[in-house]
Amino acid sequence: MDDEKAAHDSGLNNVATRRRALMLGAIGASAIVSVRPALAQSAASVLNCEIPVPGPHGTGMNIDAYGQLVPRDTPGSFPTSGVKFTGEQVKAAMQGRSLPGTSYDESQAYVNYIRRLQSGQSGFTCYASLQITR
Amino acid sequence: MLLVDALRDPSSTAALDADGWTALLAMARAEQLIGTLARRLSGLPVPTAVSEILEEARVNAEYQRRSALWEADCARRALVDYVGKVVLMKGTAYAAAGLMASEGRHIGDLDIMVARADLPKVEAALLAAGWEWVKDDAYDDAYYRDHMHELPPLIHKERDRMIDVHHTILPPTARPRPDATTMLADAVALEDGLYVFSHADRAIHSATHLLADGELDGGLRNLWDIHCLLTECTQSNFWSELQSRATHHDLWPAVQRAARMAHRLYGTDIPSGWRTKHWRDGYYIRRLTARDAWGRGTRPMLRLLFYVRSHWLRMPPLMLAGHLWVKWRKRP
Amino acid sequence: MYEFRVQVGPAAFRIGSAWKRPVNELAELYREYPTPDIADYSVRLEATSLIRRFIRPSVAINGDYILPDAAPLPLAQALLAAEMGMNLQMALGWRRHLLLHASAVEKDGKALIMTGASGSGKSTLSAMLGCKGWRFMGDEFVLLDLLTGAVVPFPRLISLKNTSIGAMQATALDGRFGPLLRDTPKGEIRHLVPARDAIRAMTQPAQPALLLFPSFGFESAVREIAPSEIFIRLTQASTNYVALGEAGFKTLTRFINTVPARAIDYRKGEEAEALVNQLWDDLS
Amino acid sequence: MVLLIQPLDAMTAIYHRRSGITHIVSEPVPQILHRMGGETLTSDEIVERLRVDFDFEEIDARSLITERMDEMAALGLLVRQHV
Repeated sequence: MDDEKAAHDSGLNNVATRRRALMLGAIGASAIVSVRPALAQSAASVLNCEIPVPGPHGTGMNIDAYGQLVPRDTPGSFPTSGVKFTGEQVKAAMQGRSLPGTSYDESQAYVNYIRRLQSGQSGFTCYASLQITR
Repeated sequence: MLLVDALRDPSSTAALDADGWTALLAMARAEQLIGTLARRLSGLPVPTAVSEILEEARVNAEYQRRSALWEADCARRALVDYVGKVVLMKGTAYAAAGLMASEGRHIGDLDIMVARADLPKVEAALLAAGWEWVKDDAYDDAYYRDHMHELPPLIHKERDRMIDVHHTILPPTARPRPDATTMLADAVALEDGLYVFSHADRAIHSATHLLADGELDGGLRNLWDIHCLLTECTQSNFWSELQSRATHHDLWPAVQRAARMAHRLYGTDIPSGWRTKHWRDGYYIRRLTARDAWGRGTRPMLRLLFYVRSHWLRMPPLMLAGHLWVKWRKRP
Repeated sequence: MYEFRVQVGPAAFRIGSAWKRPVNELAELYREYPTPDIADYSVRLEATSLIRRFIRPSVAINGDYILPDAAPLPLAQALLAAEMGMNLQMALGWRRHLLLHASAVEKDGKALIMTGASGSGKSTLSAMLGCKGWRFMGDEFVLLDLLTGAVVPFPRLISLKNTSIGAMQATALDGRFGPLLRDTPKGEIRHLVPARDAIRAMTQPAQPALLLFPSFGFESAVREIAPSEIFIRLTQASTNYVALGEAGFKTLTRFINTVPARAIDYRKGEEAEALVNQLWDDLS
Repeated sequence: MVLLIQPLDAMTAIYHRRSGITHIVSEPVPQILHRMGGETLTSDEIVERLRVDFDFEEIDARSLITERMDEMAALGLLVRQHV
């Protein structure tokens, strides 16, 4: 406990002894970021992963330019077949290249879909790992 | 089975050779019982390599416990203005109440139960505190709301942790109809203002979770919970209380079978009148112990049978056909 | 199930395979490593279906710890599948040290650690330095002892990718390379067995002395990095920082307080080597 | 001790024992924590205490401090007392 207390006290005293200007931040700007588990980081580099577009939750639906799942007949949307893209392909697409077998606009829509993936959805772990290793 | 023997009688591991240990550890990981095994074996002489693995399991169990209790506290703070009872369920409840079942236990998502009429209020409070829907699928959502005993799962956008909000312990479509109102009314308060089920209801929920709800995946861990919950009761009227409450909730067959299986596999001390023989118990036990030395599931036909049974139990036949149809059609 | 066991640093693996060939390849490449009796982790290379065991065989990576999005690999890349499986067990299971996604080499009992995104060259640099008077400690994971802060070696096979294969073939000894794996998800891959001395010394830790963040493809330069950036980057380079709780925090803060760090940019291996030597000499 | 605190540069790393979560915070979060000690204070009182050691823009000071405290409370680093 002693060294913990020391770490605690020295930490706070260092930032607090001399009189100086204090930054209070700005309204609406966060002063705290919390560290999240980064198992993701390893997923892409450790394992070959893949992302279905769309996952099972969107089978039979189209994807619009914003990456949202929409009914098949929605104008301006792109058909999907649940094709799986590898982490490396998605990574390249996020840097501007098109996903294999897709047009530029189609690729953009698919990438937007991938960006909207949430934890629990198929492909999320893979996507999360790409964000970190980029 | 190696894993069952080690949990039931930790000193039996003294006879294991290197391959036996490797198999035991693989099985325990596959059944998410490695942390429990580590607790059971603490203080016993084991090979150095094994003690390092068990220590790792203890560290991990401690992490899961810390995260689970913190998540419960986050939910408590989000629901501080809600006047009804918020009841913790399963692993988090055992940890919060300091029960034996929580020792080394793997704890995943947070499960809570509230009064059914209050679901919209609770949902709104959680959404306001940073939880979000996991799925944006209209079919699944409607399915949950119409037929399930819980809200569609929510995930916290900062902490990436899931919460399941229940209003009873079984889907309304299942045949037994537990009395959720009584369960809530009898739930006991913890120091921080959250609740856990009464002792008997905890055992009943655990047995229901094992037998009336699932396909027995991870069943050995579930059964270990039941063993602990039944072992930890010391009140003389516990067993009669358990039987009458289980009967009231329409769940006496499940509780009885769970108790029998805990007795047969883990040597749980149950009343002698409960130790009857049932030919079907053998199938359950074979399903629970279907695991090989590499941690792989075995007995595929039996697994399939229990999978179908789990859906059968939850839904009337016509609805089941509709559900499986939709699920099948949605396969990519 | 065919079986192969291997000890890499503090971790013992058991690899099961539905096919014989991967086990033979592993036994050949890991011939200088000890064989453990009790395994910390099991990895299973299984057929994705009964048909895929025989026709266009496809390897699913399973084991004690698995990832839901894992993609299967063709049987010709089974060696890669085994390596991925072992790495995954470490990434998801290891709790005995603070695990950083980084490479490390040692000289005079002190360790140089290199970390960065894939493509930064950290793996190739560690392999190259391992042929030039440094002891190779690992190209994928660096393990920091929770009590002493020392770097514990994890010298698994070095996984060379694409252009680094040719570079290392010119540097390293013949007879220490695995088969060339073409068209893998990461391009061409060829495994290199670390130097015999590095394998023999795989139980000997070293105190960390320098942390580098290399970036490949930029004009040669050395930059300072703010401690808060180092802290955040290392938490994101660690797969078990959060799970270790207080021990992770203390180990990481001690590391940041005691180990100087720099970012280096380079375009050629020789440039990187010169920068490393210069920074290393400046330490003393 | 509830928190382990490690100043880094303009940012400070804080390990929160109970949750096991590490927060990277900027000013004035560590200063607020230090001035509070273990006491229960209003945001006005905290502004007063900070004023003893620091110079800062008086405009919006109270609302900025309150916003930081809300943020800390949302993460469970502080507990809001209802009066």
